[in-house]
Amino acid sequence: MADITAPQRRSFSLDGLTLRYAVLVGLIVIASIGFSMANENFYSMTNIGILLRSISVLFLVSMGMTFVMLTGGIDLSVGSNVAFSGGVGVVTLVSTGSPWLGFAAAILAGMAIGWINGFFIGKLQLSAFMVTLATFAAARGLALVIYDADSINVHDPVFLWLGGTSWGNLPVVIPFVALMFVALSILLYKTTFGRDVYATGSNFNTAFVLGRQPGRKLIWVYVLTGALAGLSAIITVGRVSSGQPWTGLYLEFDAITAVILGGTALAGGRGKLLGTILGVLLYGIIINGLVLTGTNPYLQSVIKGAILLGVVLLDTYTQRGKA
Amino acid sequence: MQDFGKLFRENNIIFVTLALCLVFFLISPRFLSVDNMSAISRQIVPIGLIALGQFFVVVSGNIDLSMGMGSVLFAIVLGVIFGVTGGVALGIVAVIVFSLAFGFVNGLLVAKLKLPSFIVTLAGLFIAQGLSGLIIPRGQQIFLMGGFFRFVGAEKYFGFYASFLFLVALFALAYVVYNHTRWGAYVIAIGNSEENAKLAGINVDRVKIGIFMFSALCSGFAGVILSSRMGFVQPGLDGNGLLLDGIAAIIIGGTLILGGRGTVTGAFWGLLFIGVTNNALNLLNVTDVWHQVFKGSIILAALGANYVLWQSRQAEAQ
Amino acid sequence: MKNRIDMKGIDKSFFATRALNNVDFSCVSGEVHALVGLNGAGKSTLMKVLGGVISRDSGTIEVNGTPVEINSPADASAQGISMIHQEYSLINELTVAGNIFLGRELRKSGPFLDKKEMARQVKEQLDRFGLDLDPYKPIRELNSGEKQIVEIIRALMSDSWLIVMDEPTSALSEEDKGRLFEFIRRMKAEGISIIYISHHMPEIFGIAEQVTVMRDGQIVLSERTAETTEDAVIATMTGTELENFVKPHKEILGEVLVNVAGLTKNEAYQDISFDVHRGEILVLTGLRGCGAPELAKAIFGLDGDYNGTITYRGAALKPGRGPAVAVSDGMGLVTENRDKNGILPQLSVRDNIALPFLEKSVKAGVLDGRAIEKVVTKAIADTSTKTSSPNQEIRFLSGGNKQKICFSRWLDPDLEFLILLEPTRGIDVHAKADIYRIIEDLAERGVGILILSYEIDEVIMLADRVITLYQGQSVSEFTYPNFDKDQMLADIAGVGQPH
Amino acid sequence: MNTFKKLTAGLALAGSMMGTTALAADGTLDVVFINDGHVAPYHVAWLSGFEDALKAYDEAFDDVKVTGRWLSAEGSLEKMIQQAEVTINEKPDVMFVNAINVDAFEPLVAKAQAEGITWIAVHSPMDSADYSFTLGDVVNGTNQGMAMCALSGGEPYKVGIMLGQAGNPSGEARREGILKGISTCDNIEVVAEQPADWDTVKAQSITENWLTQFPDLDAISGVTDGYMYPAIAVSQNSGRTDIDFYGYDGDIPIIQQMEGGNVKADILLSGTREGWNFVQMAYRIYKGEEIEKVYDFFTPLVLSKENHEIALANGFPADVQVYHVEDALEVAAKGYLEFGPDSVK
Repeated sequence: MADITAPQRRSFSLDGLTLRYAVLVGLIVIASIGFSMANENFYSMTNIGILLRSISVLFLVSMGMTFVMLTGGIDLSVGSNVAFSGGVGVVTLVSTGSPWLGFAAAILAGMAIGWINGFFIGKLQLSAFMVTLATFAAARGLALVIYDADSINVHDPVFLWLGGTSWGNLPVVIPFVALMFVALSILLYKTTFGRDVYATGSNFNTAFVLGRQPGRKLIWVYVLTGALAGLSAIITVGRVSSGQPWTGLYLEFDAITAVILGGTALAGGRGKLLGTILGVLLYGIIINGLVLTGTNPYLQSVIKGAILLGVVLLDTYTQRGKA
Repeated sequence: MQDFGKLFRENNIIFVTLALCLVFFLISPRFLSVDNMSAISRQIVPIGLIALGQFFVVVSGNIDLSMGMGSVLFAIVLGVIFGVTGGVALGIVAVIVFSLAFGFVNGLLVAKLKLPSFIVTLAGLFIAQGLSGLIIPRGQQIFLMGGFFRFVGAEKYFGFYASFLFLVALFALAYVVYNHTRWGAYVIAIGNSEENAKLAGINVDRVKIGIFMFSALCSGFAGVILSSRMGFVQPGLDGNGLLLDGIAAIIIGGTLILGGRGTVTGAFWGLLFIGVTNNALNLLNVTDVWHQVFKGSIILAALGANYVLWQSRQAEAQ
Repeated sequence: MKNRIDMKGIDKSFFATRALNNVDFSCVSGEVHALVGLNGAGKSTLMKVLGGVISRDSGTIEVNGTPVEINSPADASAQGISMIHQEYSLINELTVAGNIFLGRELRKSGPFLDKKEMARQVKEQLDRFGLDLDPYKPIRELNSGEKQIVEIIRALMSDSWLIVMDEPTSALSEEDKGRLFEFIRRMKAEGISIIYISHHMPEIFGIAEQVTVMRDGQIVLSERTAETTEDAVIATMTGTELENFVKPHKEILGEVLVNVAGLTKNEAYQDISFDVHRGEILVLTGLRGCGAPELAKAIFGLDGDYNGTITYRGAALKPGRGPAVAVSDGMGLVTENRDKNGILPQLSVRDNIALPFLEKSVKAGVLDGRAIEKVVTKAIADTSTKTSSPNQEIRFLSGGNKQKICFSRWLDPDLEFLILLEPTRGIDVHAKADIYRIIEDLAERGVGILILSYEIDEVIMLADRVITLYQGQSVSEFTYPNFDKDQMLADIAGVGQPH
Repeated sequence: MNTFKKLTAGLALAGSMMGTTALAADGTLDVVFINDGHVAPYHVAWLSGFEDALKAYDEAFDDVKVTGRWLSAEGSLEKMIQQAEVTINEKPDVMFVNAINVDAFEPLVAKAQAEGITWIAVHSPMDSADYSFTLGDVVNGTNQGMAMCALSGGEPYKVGIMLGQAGNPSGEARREGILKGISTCDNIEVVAEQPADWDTVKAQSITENWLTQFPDLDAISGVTDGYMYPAIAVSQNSGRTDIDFYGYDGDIPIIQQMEGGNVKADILLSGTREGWNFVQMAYRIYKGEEIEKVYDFFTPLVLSKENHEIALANGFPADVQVYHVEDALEVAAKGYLEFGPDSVK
């Protein structure tokens, strides 16, 4: 696929990555100023709360996608997996009455899909794009089967707590996402596993020869992404007080876009969670602002595409300058 | 026996598809009825066009995610031109020009600026989706009435739909281009090693741009056929399903997603495989909700099978 | 008609190093001219000048007596000069004929390829040289020897009359070698001229008319093969020694760390047995294709497909147990191909060094940055690696510094056995001296070291013991200080082996 | 949970009182319409009717500045909730919300009312909402089903029904009605029911499959006219001119195919009309007019005159209000005027 055969882009050095973050912060500031001029409500605490809550799931999924893309892979199945694991969680909740069993079931279900991806990609060395394209269809199908294509209303306050509760203007999911960010940062930067994720993406062969078992690490990366999809499912169910078979549709495209915006290389080995956070934030602000200004949904698509292309073009432009 | 083994490995998709047909036939004899075959042949046309464009892109080591939504966009270009001027020919010309231009931009960004095709065409996907709604004022539907659209949508020759014959002709053309012209050899060469292709004096950038233009053109044809068949166009149709089916078809047909290898006949059989699967799931009264599960599992199984065959070929080579 | 090429007074310097010093070299059509010399003697620089890959500082190149300008590979091929590299520039998925005509295809009227005609022409060429190869076969189904033939035919069909072959037999089976030599003889008969870079004395004296030996950028011998001997050629090859490194004298007293007994893998190595003691540096040497890298892979657990036993620290090793087990057992490997499986290009120097022993720097489940920093700083200092900071991405470093980092990974005190494949391939003299020192230090510490080296000076400088290999067989063994360099060269080069 | 409900209920009460007073005071009327989608032909007509009406009302009345906008959730419940939240924070005067899932919006209704926003639940009634705007989907569906009974001619009659997205309240209600209507006779067999997710492409492939699967299919019924376009086109293209169509929405191009064509019955909603009715309703609320808590949009059955006679002869209830094609087209094209500024002057 493109991420492997594409000619080695002479991509940014560490400075380049910092530059990318500066660009993102700049764009975030510009977008915020623009939207706040168009609408004085943009900067209200309430709106910021809404904004953050609406992208909380994208935060989680994109952080998982960052791990995957750092290994040079891709996971098209996350959106479907959110629907599937949510279905398993809700059905477990409904049939056992225990929210905790429901949580566990959702996360395990997410991990199961992740494991299938990981097995085919890490163990059999098949293309991540194709494998996750297959699970993209299969997980969505399983979600429809579990729900029998219908939604299931959820009333359990414990199950809904994470996605549905707010402390004042602050949805509880935000500190939770922040916590996950810290936890995943520790995992990525402070553990051997995290180093191995980079090593796997940077040079699979070397990582193998050095005894880092990159194939096995790949399986765990996809399992991790699956677990995050399961968590996202719990948040989504809490947010909409029901389990929905069509939830998370094309979420993976949003996540991939955000991760690319955040400067993670498609070929793997380079990128940071901070970049992904900025990418999601920029993306979320733009979507939020476009809703506030009542922008035509078609124009929103064009803007999304233009930003993606623009940021990547900006990269090549700045590198040309340096080279 | 060994010859048969080799024959099987190299054409496994043909055997798998035929076996699948047999199974479906045993479950439901109506499967092999003329009507049903004709329905399958009809349904695969838009997927097949996307798959054909995608085939060259993937063999060259790239991917074009923009062409599912692209076909919706091009259908709407046709609709708008037809709606405004009433001219069918003008509409078709507009689709051809517009799709070639779209592909040219994709190709230019990939070839000249060395951007990964994945990112370029992901952005292209969003832009196509957006444009499809913006160029029709207020998103109204436009009706496509008249002989041409009826012809594209319904005309049959020798019991085959004209659109299917067109697809077959295009596949035949692609077969010839891929196997019997310089261009085809260059696509393979680029997919194997851009470096070596350059060493051999091939103008790699030009070939790449051409590949993306061809992909967009195929997608333009898909748009025309899709809209003629429905009798109207409107924005907001979901072209991504078409794209994913198209990619699945060529991969199942033995095209290497990493590029460099693939056959047109394999892609065609992969397309039949997808078409037969889609059709049979309906015909066998598989509940709608199970469709995706089956489809995903079948793709996964096909990937696994290819892996096993690849392993055995490695073993044989040793 | 007879063609000849004359390179006269060629000079080439890289910074302070004089790579070519007033070299005169000629080649006449219908002959094989063998070019011999140790690594770094200037052979490949000379050929790159001829091929237009690098420019010369002074001197002239004449074709049939007329001076010509060769400033690019295109110029060279316009003069009929082609190079066959060890890494082929073929397209795997295209056919033999498709590759030979790539970029200059024949067409029927219209855009259609004339595959039949292309195949016919290829077939004609193949027949002319008595080769049997299906022009319609895809390259991926060919073995190395056949691929080489395709490369050569491609060169011949683009009107080349001078073909440079760089160690063409290193990856070939016996059968393919026979085919290649037959092919070369036929080419000679057709008036083709071949510059043949090799160290295999039987090959050279089997097919070459002229042999030229280079040393330190100069030509030290150029004779008709009929008028010289294998031993005479070997004697002239020996060059200057690396002066800023002196091997400390020592005696190996350590116990046996690794024992290899009767190791055999078809087509790669046969019945190899040796011991490596703690603190000993054992060097395997030979020519490319001698089987040593495959042997190293088997010991490191990358390849389990062999017969015989490998014992490590007194216990038999499970074949193909994988590098993870090897590393946790205290084994290390520095591979011969830095870029393919030696470095992690986008990662920092720190990550590249710390990776294999990361688990040791974990405190309470979390990496201890300070512990890593300590290891890395020490490793950088011990290897005198030049990097602006440990945060520097490794791909921006020079080859020598990259290689030092590949070493500095293994400085961990728990390392017991280190395998080094071509430890100084493609790096400069200063870095070499540093690397030799690192190797000695490790041995001093009691690490058993197994080295594969193709550079005879390096072998002699580093080894406590040397085993020479020729085509997968061990030929002779030398123990420090009883090294007979000429004998070693002769054993490696297969002197005395049947032509 | 209980305390939570009490609290929100209390807030809602306070909010709605404040709302009515605040609304009339400032001379502006801001209306937001959050819809579940924006791509189906019905949606398009609906949204543009809404836009046009806003403009017309703003121009017609000098004493009030009428503003508004529509948002599309593009079929995603999460998106719809986000849009509702953002909108509530904007504090418009009136919100029309076509909820994808009613239960999920209960907390937001309370929140909106606490902010003084009038919440109008669209298509699926909500007890907590200030008003509900309904279509009588069950009744309409029943009428469609009964029309099918009356026009099927008593012979065995096979029909396939295309449903909305699973779980969608409007779609479910329409399905319920259609099945109820069909059950009044015993010659009709429902051979297939499949959700087409409001998607015309999906409707196209479903039609194709049905035509092969059921060579003796007599009719296709659908819960939206959006399905009828591809269904009619595909049937005609396959030479199956004998298939009857039963639509729902009152799209003009579909009604046009009733006279002597294969479209047998339709439900006259007319998206344009509905969009205009929204703005009229918002304006009447602004003016402090009394309107019923559940506002039922008038949606008659459409039949051609001759078919109506046949139907009546076959026992179709005479008390069901039926528009004939000409009247229906009139209403579909100009019916919105009924809700224009003049209607409230």
